[in-house]
Amino acid sequence: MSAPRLAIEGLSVRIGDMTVVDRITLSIGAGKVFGLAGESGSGKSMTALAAIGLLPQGAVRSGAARLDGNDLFGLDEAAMCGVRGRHIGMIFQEPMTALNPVRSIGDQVAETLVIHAGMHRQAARDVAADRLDRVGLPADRIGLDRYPHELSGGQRQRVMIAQAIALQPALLIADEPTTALDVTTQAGILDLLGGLVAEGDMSLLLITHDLAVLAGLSSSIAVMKDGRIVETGETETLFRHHSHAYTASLLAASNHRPQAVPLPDKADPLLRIEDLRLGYRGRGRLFRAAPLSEAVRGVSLSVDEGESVGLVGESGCGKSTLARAILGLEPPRGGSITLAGTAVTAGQMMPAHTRAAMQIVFQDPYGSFNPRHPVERLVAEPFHLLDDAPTRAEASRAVGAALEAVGLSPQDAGKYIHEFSGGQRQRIAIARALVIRPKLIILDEAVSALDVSIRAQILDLLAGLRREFGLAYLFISHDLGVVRAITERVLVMKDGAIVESGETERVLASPAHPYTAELVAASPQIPQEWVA
Amino acid sequence: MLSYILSRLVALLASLAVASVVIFVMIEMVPGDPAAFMLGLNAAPDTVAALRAELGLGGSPVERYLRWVTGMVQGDFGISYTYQVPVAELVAARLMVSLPLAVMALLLSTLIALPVGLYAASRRGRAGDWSVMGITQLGIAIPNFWFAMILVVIFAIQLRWFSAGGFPGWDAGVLACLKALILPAVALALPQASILARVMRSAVLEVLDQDYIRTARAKGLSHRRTLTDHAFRNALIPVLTIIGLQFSFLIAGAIIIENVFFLPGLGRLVFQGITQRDLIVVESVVMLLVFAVILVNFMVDIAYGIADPRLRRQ
Amino acid sequence: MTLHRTAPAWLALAAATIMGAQTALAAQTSITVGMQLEPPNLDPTGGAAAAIDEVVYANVFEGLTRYRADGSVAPALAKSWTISDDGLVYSFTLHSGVKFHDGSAMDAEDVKFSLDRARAEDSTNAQKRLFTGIASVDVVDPMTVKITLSNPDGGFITNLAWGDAVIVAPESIDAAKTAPVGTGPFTVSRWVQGDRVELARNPDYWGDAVALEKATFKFISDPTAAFAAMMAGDIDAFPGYPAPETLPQFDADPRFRVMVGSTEGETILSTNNKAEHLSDIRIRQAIAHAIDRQAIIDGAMFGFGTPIGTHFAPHNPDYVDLTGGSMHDPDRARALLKEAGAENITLSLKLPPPSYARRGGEIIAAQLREVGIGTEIENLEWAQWLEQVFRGKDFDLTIVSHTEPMDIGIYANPDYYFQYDSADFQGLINDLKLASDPAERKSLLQAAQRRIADDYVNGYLFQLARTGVANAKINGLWENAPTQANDLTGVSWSD
Amino acid sequence: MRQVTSAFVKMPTSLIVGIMLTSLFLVAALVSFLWTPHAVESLNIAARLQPPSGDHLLGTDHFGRDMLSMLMVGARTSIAVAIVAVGIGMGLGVPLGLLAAAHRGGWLDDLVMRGNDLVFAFPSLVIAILITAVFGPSAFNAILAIGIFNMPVFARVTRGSALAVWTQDFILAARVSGKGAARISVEHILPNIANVLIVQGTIQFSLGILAEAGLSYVGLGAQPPLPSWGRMLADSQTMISFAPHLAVLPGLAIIATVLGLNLTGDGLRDLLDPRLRRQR
Repeated sequence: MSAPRLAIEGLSVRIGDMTVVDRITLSIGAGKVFGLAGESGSGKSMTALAAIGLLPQGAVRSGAARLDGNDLFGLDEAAMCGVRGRHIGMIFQEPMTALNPVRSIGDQVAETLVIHAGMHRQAARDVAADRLDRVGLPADRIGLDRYPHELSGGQRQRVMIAQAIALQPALLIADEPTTALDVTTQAGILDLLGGLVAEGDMSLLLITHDLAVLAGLSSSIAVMKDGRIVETGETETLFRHHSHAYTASLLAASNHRPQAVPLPDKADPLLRIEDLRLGYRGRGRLFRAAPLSEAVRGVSLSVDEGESVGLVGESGCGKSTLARAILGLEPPRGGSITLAGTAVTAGQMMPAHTRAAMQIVFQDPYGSFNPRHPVERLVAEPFHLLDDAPTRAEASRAVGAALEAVGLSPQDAGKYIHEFSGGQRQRIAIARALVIRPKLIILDEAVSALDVSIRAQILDLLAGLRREFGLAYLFISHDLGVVRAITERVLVMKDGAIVESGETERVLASPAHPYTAELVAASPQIPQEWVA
Repeated sequence: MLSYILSRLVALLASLAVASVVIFVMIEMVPGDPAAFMLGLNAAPDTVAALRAELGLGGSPVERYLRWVTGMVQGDFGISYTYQVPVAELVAARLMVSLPLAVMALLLSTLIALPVGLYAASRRGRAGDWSVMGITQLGIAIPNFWFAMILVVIFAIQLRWFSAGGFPGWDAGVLACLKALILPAVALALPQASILARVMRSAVLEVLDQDYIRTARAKGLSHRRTLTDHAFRNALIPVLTIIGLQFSFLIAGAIIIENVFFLPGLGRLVFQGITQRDLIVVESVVMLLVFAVILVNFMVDIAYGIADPRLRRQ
Repeated sequence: MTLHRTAPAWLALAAATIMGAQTALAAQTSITVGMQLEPPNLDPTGGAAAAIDEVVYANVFEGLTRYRADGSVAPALAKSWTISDDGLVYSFTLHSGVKFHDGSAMDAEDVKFSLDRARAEDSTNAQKRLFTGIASVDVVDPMTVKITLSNPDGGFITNLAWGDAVIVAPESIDAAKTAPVGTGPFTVSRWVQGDRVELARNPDYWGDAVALEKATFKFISDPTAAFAAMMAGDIDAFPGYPAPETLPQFDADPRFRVMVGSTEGETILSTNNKAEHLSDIRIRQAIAHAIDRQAIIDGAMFGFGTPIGTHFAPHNPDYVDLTGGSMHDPDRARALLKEAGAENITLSLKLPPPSYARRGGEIIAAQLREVGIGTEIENLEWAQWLEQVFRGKDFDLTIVSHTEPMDIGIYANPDYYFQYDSADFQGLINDLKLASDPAERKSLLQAAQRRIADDYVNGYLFQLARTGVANAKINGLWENAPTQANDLTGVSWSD
Repeated sequence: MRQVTSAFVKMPTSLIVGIMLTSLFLVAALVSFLWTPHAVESLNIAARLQPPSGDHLLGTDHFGRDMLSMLMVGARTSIAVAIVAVGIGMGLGVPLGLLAAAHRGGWLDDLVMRGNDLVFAFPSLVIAILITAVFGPSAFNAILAIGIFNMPVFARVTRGSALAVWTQDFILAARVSGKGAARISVEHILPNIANVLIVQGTIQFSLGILAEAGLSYVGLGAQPPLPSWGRMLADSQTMISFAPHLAVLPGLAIIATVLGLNLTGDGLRDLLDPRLRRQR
């Protein structure tokens, strides 16, 4: 057997006195896809950066790495520059920012060729056109002179891949290449990556937090936790016969479904939306009418009291705009919204008690709180909506109770938000939403930014609260798995309209609309029989 | 694009119109009668009246404003009270000193600041960075009139490499003129270069944190090449803003510097105009300076478009 | 007094430079002369600024008579003249063969035109008063002019020596402000506004040829810049040099020559005699005793200046030294203030730009504070000073140098800005106007000097010195400033 | 708590040096109210232009005044003018910036920003000269002139940082809680841009010192007998060759103060910017 394509032996990475990667060893065969899985902070990205010598300043690595038997760590910076891009290509998570905004895509792909192959710019651009064509961006459709901002996220990720494979490297490292993308786009990129490996001799190191992504693509997997590889093996074997408890919990969490909440027998309609149209006129220019962009075109839906309804769709489909309109933050251009019989109108005219009937939890646990205020003040903010605002002591008690309800301690009220982890922050966000006992909580991608294990806990919490307080949820998400786990009914939204709705299980199991079918098909799945 | 430029032009004209009113009102408030000033202390009242009529100081403020603005639109800025020559001529002559000075200072500061800022950023946290940051801090803190004075003492009085000031006029040869402008341009450029170098450094550092820099490195570009090929152009965008803003500071600084080096420039003209109550000159020069700043910022906007393709389609 | 002529800067500049004619060696025939202020225009008959005369007087324009370096008046375009017995009719005989720079001949018609223009109703001549005594100007023949006065005037010949009385030609007068055409030994070859005026030798000059071929007046207002320019050798001579504190340095440097001369500038602490406290002579006297003249001369002028006790130039033969009446005596000042019941008063002190005023003001403020008078200093530009102080009379104290020769007559005008109204004094001046006997004039002048000193009208500080610096190789510059001029006709370089 | 302690432990060198320099002059200014080595009003022409000695630690000026005392009282003038001017700029500029940000994209925003651009377009020194031509030179008018040009700086900085805060989810949460733009601006925006404003305030403070020096240098600032660094410098620069300390000392005082303030501003930025803190 020939030497492995990439062999990492006893690699450690230290930043200051923290060990972020701890003596890991792995090897990737030629022409294989190797999956490196783990939650955030597990050290998987650091491993990749250490391998190509791009660790952040202050990070120190030890151990050894060999590419096709050649030592990498012994090379000096200049020699390493000759390896990067030529023998090892790398792509990153965030296609929106990973490309230089001021240079055309053709030039950026060609640059790899210019610096390594010493090609002339024009010759390099010809090759670049070929590579872009290979990743699905034919020059007649997407010109070489286009700039990154003119492309969609998926297209940008394809440009990234094109420049990484421009010189047909021996190894391609992909660090969360699809995490920022919609599911259908993700499927396309994963297909492309798989195809690139299949058609040549290239190996792929695929780093992801999503085990489901690896299930269909990689030949072997290593699972990382706290800087160590806790388990490694052939993909199917690992899924079927994982030996480490962490792998087990990870798998369990990614498929977690909280206990179902019994629906009330007879529920009154809580939220009713009729033929809602949203959008805004852009700013007019001289001699030109302001353009109208319509984000929501004629949506009707209803949510009953105590019901949990999912709203799925890809980015830009209008689901967040819809959520803002329900909250009375966005004036409708047509149609109506009523909440518990009262019309929702945007602006200050909206009666406080109507506002008080609904609250929202956002996706980003970091941006949801004013970092200058203590938790008590943050959670108490909605009291502003009550006509008879509670006294300080009452408010303080209510905040304490809300914190307890979400699994935190009333003592946490005096702390500031930066003292909490992401999962805890999301609990505080829920406590804030809960504190004035609304009837409806809108959860806007509320668990999307969380690691699977934390996500499972929050889903449990949401289910428990619903049972306890009889809340209704409008659960907005792009993740079908989560929607399936927590909603009874689902609405599928595309281009500002709802294309399909119905019971969650039914819709996801046998979609009626082709778009729903596409979504379901594109969602990476771990084969049932592997985890059964 | 055309309608974009047109709407920008309308905004530009509106700014100019408002600026002209503001300037006129300010000038109207300045006490002191140009005619009385010109004739001195024991001039008879009828002499002063005769001169007032000759200078066109009569009429209501509104009339005078309209006369001024319509004149300006037609390129007629009036006749200087003190010099008795057309203001346009006077300004044109002074511009031949001030403009090269401003351009020289701007070029000097930019040419020094950008590489220095880039260098400091690339040596972040190391001795090179520290010394650049220290020197630029000092450069910002030194009042430019004080610096100018030191320059004169060293290079004109002690070493006698340059003359202490003055301007020979362009017919004396381009080289002689450039030589006369070197010390003033250096004095003007020092604080500008210091500020610019710092802005450049932090802009480059900001850019270096961006994902696409990591992409470039992953492609195999060396650290140095990443800086020049990727970081530089992106960092230029915030730097351009500052260059635009600095233009106005440059003009203000030039007034003092022109006085220190007794250069016959616009700054000295306006300063002199105020003390001699040659208000028609002051009005026109201030208007011109405001116009220049607005114009420069307009050009900076267009330069953005060149530097940043994201802004091109607006 | 004219505004500009009161400014010491201007005054100082008003250096006259007559030099003994000397044949320059081939080496150097051009000179660069520094001036603090730039002339607003170049027509001495249409503007008040001293800087105009400082460029064109004797160089570009000539009058019938002219001042010389020693202050005496000599014939210029007029070869000779006769005066009628009653002192009313003056007959001038002109030099023949005099040509203006444009080639036209200068004759009696031009003289008549110039004088009639200066005294006309709509004249903008800043010194119209010089010509108010003229009843008529008549052309007798091309080379003879007869001027008839309405009253005898002993100073008429001197009046005609002023820069405002130069002879101009009707053909070229419209352009005189920017392209002056005179009869002098230099023509204006170029004026770079804001920077310099260049003169070139007039090859067709009627009089003695001048040594210089080219002269440049360069305008440098900032004293520091003037110092630097002089030190760096950019300027060959700076007759009205504005930074007296640096003179010892030039003195010690063999490359330079320092010139200290006298001017007609009485520098006074002008006092508003009608202001609230200051109408009381005891308070004015207290101020006079509070002032230490030598400290002011040392502190503000670095020792250059002569103490005066009244409004009269010390170099004048009729001068009386009255400084004894207002000796520095703080105790006396305090006693007077107590007597007047004016302890702890505060007066406004408005200062024009020249450094004698600004520096002197700070010193005077400190000296007044010593005796219990507070001051509020306000620094003004000339335009503001003119408006507020001179015209508006809205001030208590100000410092200014009165640079007109023999201007004690201003005290006879009760509307003059310091508002001194004394019938006694007005009588003296009236008598003086009519008196022609030298002895009588002398005694009247001395009585007038005593009168204002005894009334403590103003605080009399010092006679402004004229300080100049020049390259040591330059000869023929004026040391004193009998009038505002930089006469270059006698200037030359020695090798 | 963790961040606070680590902040103190990792106090940037620039901040330490900056605070030391700044407080040196602040203390000098404060002390000058109570005591100066010699009275700055009393002139002693006989004792002028003395080099440093035991009696006059920094020598005397051309009027025989004690340089140390002059510098101390001059610090007071410079600092007072700069502080009040920055106060005016902040007091007007910050509300304007908040207003513009709250109505981003609206006509009010346009009006405020266009007005800002217009003020920026005026050459500051010329306007300062005009102001003093109208009202006469004084410390007050210097403050006015400097203050006016501080306003758009603060408005712009405030608007820029406020806009970033407005996009945060917690603002949406506050709006869901029914809070209006004014209340949100005060409760949420202001505390979150305070860092930036403090840093900018320090920078503007230093620029104010420089501007005051510049105005006094051309004679438009504080009037005598009140000492001011800029005027001390202007008054004595012709004497630089035989009494260099007269021009050099006030120049150094200006440089040191401005340097101190800028270093403080830089240090504060490093200390307060959580992004930079993470990188350090």
